[in-house]
Amino acid sequence: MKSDFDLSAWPPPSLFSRRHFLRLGARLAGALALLPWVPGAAWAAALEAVFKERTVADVLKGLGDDIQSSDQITIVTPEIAENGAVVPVTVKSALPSTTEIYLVVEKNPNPLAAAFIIPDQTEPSISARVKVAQSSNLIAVVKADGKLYSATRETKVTLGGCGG
Amino acid sequence: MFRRWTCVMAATLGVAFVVPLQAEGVADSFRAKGQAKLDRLDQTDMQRICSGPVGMTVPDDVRARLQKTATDSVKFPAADRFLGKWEAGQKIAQTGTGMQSSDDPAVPSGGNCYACHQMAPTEMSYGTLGPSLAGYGKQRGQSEAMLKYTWTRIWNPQAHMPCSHMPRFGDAGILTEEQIRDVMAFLFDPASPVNK
Amino acid sequence: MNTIPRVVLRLASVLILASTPALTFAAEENLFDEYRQMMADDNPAQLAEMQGEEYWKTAGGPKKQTLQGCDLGLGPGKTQGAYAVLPRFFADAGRVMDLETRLIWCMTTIQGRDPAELSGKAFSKQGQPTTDLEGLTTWIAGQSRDRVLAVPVDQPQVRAAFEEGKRLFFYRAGPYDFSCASCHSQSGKRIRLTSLPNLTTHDGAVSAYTTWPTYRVSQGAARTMQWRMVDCARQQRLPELIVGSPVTVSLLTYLAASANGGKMAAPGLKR
Amino acid sequence: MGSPMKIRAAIKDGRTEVKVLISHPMETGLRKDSEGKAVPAHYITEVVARHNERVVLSAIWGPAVSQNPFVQFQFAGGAPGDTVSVAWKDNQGDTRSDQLTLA
Repeated sequence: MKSDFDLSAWPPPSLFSRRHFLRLGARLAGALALLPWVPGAAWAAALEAVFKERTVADVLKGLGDDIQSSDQITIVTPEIAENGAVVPVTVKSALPSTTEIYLVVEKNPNPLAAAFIIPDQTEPSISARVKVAQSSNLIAVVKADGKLYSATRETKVTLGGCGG
Repeated sequence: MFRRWTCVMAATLGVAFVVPLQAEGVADSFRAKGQAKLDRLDQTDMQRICSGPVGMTVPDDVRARLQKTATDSVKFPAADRFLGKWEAGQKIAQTGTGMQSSDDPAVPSGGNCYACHQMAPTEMSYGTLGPSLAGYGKQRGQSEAMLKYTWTRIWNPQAHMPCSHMPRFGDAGILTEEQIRDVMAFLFDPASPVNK
Repeated sequence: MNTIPRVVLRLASVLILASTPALTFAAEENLFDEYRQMMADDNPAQLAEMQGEEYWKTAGGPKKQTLQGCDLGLGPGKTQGAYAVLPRFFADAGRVMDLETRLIWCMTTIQGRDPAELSGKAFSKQGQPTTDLEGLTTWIAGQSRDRVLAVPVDQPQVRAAFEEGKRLFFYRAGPYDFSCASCHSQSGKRIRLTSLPNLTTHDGAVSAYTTWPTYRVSQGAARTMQWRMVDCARQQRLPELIVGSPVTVSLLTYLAASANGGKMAAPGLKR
Repeated sequence: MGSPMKIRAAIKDGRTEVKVLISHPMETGLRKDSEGKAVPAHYITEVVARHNERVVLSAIWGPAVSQNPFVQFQFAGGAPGDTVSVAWKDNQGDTRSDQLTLA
């Protein structure tokens, strides 16, 4: 079995200089100081704090200021999910030079659910499944050509069952 | 227990009797767990009579007996206090746990009304085994007859509809008198979301 | 003489018509179709199937044997199509067995594993790994995908189990007075938003039986028909129904044979 | 070491579509077990997918990713005989890597 977990290739080197990364980096100087030469690990360490944020506003602030809404981002989720434990989501970006995709669930205790880095040769389209604690907006944040964009779609989740 | 039932069923209802498959007896297929002991497999008179297949028939005199037993079981609240707090009733209507082998017997049971009934029109997750109760109090008012009728329907549905599949919430001790008052308020209170 | 369930049905439908304007059940069920379609191709039950296949082929238990000598009714080691002709009578055991009961038998007799443990810990708790029995059952049921169900009701023992299962299906007991029929003898009904199959009709039995085992998204686990029996009994407020017990086999024989002629589509995906 | 992943990949029109199912409880740390005890958080934090040696997707996840996670993506290229590998690491230090050879 291939046991290594080689982070050295994360993320593409171009990401290093991006504004929001520096912003995160500044807030987490300690983490960066420990791992100054592994960009993937630093990105992960910086995001760790954003994953802990409790409100959408703080999550978005953590990802970077100046996020513009864009109709070039498509979010596909069922209008109504039978159970919030598994809600399928596809985020597709038509924005040129898309490098990152973030999934944010507005009403979850920790809204940031997942972050993806999209290398050059990979389509800016990701499907995943997330937990949605209650009917809520799903927000896709996309980084394209160094700038952040977002789109929002509501999904309903239902209660069910015969007993406990 | 099961075998006794099959014999009675065969005798009372004329259902074709088939020799039980397992010589060791069906109750051996269960084990006591938590609050659910093996005596729960024993049938009451009503349960035994109402265990026939779809299309089963029950003689009129047996129906009358079931209805009388159920009617006699109903205990109306002291001092005609039929209505409690609708907010508490709403919670009971939403709660599905209670009396399962996995439930803590110290925790009060829910009524799980939404499993089978529409109630507040704003709650979209409701079942359809029972009739819709949306607007229940608004449509019916709060006459003593209506309060008593509804109390009876909750306490022991067999009184009005023999072999109903709705639990006997009062008679079987699923809900307390206080809880039934709260559910009643959820149905009747003009401020309750049921009547909005 | 009155026909009780019909009376109940009629009264209930009158009440529903009287007090519920414009309810559209069909439309609400369609809402979930979109959800299920988005999931169906990539059913996490496949993870349980992988585990089951590996268990089947790997030597295990105190006797260090694989299950490849296990006869599921079509001959030792034959899994293709086996689920579609179960439950059936097994002469070596002297009784009718469904797949899971048979697997416990094989794991006991061939591998030397403890039947009480296999039955007592048959299902994974939330967040815990898939059990051997769950994996095996999901994989073997998947080996009958697209097969037509043909439970051998011509076997007298199977016929007897069917009749017993049918009777148990209507048996009301416990503080809530529930039988299986309380929830599963009317068509087009729901509990909360979940559709309830009418298991007393052929179509209802087919829609239910052919889609189990199933991945339950609310539990994050592949669940089997034995689990369904045991958990329905819990929700009926009955004592614990024992995995592989005669009552489970009889009920499953009734359900499976009622679905005869339907096409297997397991593993399914449910809420 | 976790349980095996289910990786599927298909080459189509010069692209390779990859679907991954991972066996993992993805515990949030907020759930209580049947005895009422809190179940500790246990979730995948990092995922890397490679086409041969080249990284084609990397991800950081929180506990809100569903149990038994699924992820699907497409990359340009891919030829029969190439490998697609996926590795994950969780917050308890467990890791797992699986790969398949493109057909």
